[in-house]
Amino acid sequence: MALLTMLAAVTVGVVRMRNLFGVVVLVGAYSFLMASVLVVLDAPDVAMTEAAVGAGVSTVILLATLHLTKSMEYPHPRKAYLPLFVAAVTGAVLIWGTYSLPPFGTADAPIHQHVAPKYLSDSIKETMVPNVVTSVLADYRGFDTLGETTVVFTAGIGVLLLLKGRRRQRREGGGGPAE
Amino acid sequence: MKLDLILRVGTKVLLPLLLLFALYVQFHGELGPGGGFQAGVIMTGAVILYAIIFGLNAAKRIAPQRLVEAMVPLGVLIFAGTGLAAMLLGGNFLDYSVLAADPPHGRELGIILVEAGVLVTVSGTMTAIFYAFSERGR
Amino acid sequence: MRDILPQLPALQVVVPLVGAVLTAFVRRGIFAWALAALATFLSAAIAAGLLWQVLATGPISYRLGGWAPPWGIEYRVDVLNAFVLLLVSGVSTVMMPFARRSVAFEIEGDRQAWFYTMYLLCLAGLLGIAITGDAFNAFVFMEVSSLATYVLIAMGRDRRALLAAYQYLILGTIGATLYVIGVGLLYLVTGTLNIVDLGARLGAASAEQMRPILAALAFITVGISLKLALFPLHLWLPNAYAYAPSFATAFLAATATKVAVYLLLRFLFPVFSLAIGPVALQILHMLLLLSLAAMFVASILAVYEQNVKRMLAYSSVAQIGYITFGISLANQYGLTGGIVHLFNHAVMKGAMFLALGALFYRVRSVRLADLAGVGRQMPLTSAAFVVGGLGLIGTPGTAGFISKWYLALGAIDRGWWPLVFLLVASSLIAVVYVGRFVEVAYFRPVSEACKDARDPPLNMLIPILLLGAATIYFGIETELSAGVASQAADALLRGAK
Amino acid sequence: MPAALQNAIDHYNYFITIFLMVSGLYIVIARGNMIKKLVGLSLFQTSVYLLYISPGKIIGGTAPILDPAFKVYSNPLPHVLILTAIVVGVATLALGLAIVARIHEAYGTIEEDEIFDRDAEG
Repeated sequence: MALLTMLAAVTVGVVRMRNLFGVVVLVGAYSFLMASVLVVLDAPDVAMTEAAVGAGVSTVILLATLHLTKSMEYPHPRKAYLPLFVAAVTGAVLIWGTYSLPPFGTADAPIHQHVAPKYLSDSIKETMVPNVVTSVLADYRGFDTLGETTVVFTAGIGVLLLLKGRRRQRREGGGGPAE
Repeated sequence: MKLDLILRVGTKVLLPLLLLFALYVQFHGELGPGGGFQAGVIMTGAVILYAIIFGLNAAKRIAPQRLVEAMVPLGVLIFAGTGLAAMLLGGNFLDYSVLAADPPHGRELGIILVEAGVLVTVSGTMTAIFYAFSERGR
Repeated sequence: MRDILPQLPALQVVVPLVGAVLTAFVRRGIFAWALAALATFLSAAIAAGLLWQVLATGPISYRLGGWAPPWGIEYRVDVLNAFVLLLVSGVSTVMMPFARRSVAFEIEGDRQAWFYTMYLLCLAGLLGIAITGDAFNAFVFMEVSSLATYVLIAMGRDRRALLAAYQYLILGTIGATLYVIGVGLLYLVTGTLNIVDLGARLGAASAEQMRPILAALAFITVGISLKLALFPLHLWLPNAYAYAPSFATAFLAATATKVAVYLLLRFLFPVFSLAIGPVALQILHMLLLLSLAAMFVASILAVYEQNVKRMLAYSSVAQIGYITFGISLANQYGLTGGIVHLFNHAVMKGAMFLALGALFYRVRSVRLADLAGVGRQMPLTSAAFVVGGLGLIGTPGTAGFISKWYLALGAIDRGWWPLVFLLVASSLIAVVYVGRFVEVAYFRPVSEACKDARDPPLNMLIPILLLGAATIYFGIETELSAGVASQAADALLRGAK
Repeated sequence: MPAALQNAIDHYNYFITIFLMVSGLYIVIARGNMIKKLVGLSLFQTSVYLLYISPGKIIGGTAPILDPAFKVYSNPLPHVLILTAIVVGVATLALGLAIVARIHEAYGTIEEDEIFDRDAEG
């Protein structure tokens, strides 16, 4: 619970900070905190991934982009009412919606009764893999993982399409035959 | 330049350990936490470390760009190929149970193959993205 | 090879996916195009096979990995999604010959092969959403198609294409995340992700579970509405369509929003209306109001647009309004109208955007002023464009008339007479913006820009004419469109009871 | 009101989740800097991880790696789903940042308001 509160504190920092390097560092800290929370929640696989991705890969790419662009955010003249309103409505709907869900940590919640128990009881018998997360990931819901790998593939080719090769001089106002 | 030396030697020592750790995470994924994705990210981490210390060109010598770019689709091909192989052997798509004589062994084999596919695509993609961003900066 | 028929559902997605992987290894644009065309054609053939099978024997369930639902992921094909699958892959197949020259003209040589990779991934993602029976799997494939879409848009030549891609990336990701939150809430209530199982378990939900379910409904509806550009969440669409490469625009306009509409139908009817009859009705009323707003506001915006591509984009927002209008009526005729308009709009807009791509290929501009007199210079292309436009208006004898006929019947069936007048009134606005093009293209002196323009080569012209002809064909012969749509609507309503 | 308080404590995990979610969403909508928006977007996505995983925990349970020494395991399915979501999130972030890098080359800024101004002139 203390960890969760710290997460919230870091988030406030991210919202307020204008120096983007600072934001990136805070996001890294956020990821590590999140990973710790996930360990406490019995999700070591997810924690490991979050630490490697959030604090590792994301940070590297963010820093690389900052290197290509600017690192200060401008003070923005925008009105904050609409975003606040949208955010508040979203939050209100969620609080309203989650309040009658089963309390934290109870074993008789619906998600523990349906579907998941089979994975726990049959994983070794059916796949010989004791890490149930792995057997669900790669076998029971293997097609999701194929989709996930495809997402990575898409992003990879997409980034290469966008960034690889020579820099083209675009004419002001949008060059090419478009205009 | 003393610091530099320490970094260089330190990196040389660390690199094999990192790669070893990646392989451990890859193949230990069935018993403990880990798997293809995490291993792929760790491998990319090793390449990035190498590139930061020894420069991008040195990193490209150990992980050539063409290889890395070929790995991006290759992993998906391994994954989908495993699924199609199951289909050819009479099962449904991704039904690994037909891959070996008895279903549980077949599934275990399938999981290993699939995780290898994930590893190849993830490490290839992450490294390719890293190269793409750092080259753009020059 | 043993019997291939039972494996068709998996192949529907795997064929374009493997095609995408193979094009990623290819360097030359022409080879990638050939692969893409082959994969697209095969998936259309598979979709046709599936639709035939479903019509003959009823819904098909396919167990991926051999695991029974709800433990494994299920592919579930019924009349509705077989229809959507055939629509998406069929329209793409017709467009493929066009792609060759258009892409070669607008995309640099060394990027063409990967452009086709992105196209195939987008296609695989869309087909994956349409065919899956698993709520989370739909999210994964939604992201495959979305990421590919962002790249396709960003490949436009104009620098504003990048901005459009960025804005769509932000809004699209918010939409997808809202959808995941909704699915997560449903999962917390029911413990399952399979859509059929979900529907059954929601039917048995207790009163205290109502609140999370309603919140989930809100999140899923808003999330998908962002994707399908329901007014007023359409802000990403005009720029995205306007600045993407011509082929990408035509492909996305004909397919992407349609699949999102399908997903909304999937959740609104079998999943939600079981659990929450009266509240679902109020949500449908809300949807009705937004649809009407889209039909009018977006049409009026289209009238004032000088860039024809943006004009068509606004018109798409309006036409999506007609589709959701049909959904919100939630009766046999209304749903049939919505679903058949999904089909007809894809055909009509496909024809128009392809024709526009050809105009751009010759005239190198899509601004209304530059297109003056183009009707005489490029008679066949312009004719196809106008036929599509007549369809949008809903002229009798075109596909658009059939859609509006059913929509009007649906409104009358509800006893909401004024809606029929609103339908007609909004069509009159379409007369204005299509009329502007006709006026400029046929009755003005030939502009400098299209002095040397003539109809494009055959491989571009034939797809345009095919879709143009289809606009008329489906206005007369309605067995495949309205007939199947009516069956799909019937199944949805029966499932909702 | 001990009952209400107890209920609030029982749902503390949801409250934090919702707070993170709302802050992320706020950043995305309110800020004009494109990198900051993407950071907000990834916070928004990250909060979903908690929404899925925290209800999967059973008090007294252990990580879902089967071993004869344990009886109660936390639910593995949300873990799998979120692993997928994390990957999707980082893929989106990478692609978004690539687009931002290109926007910076084309416009010389990554502030949305300035870009709109420049397009209005051009």
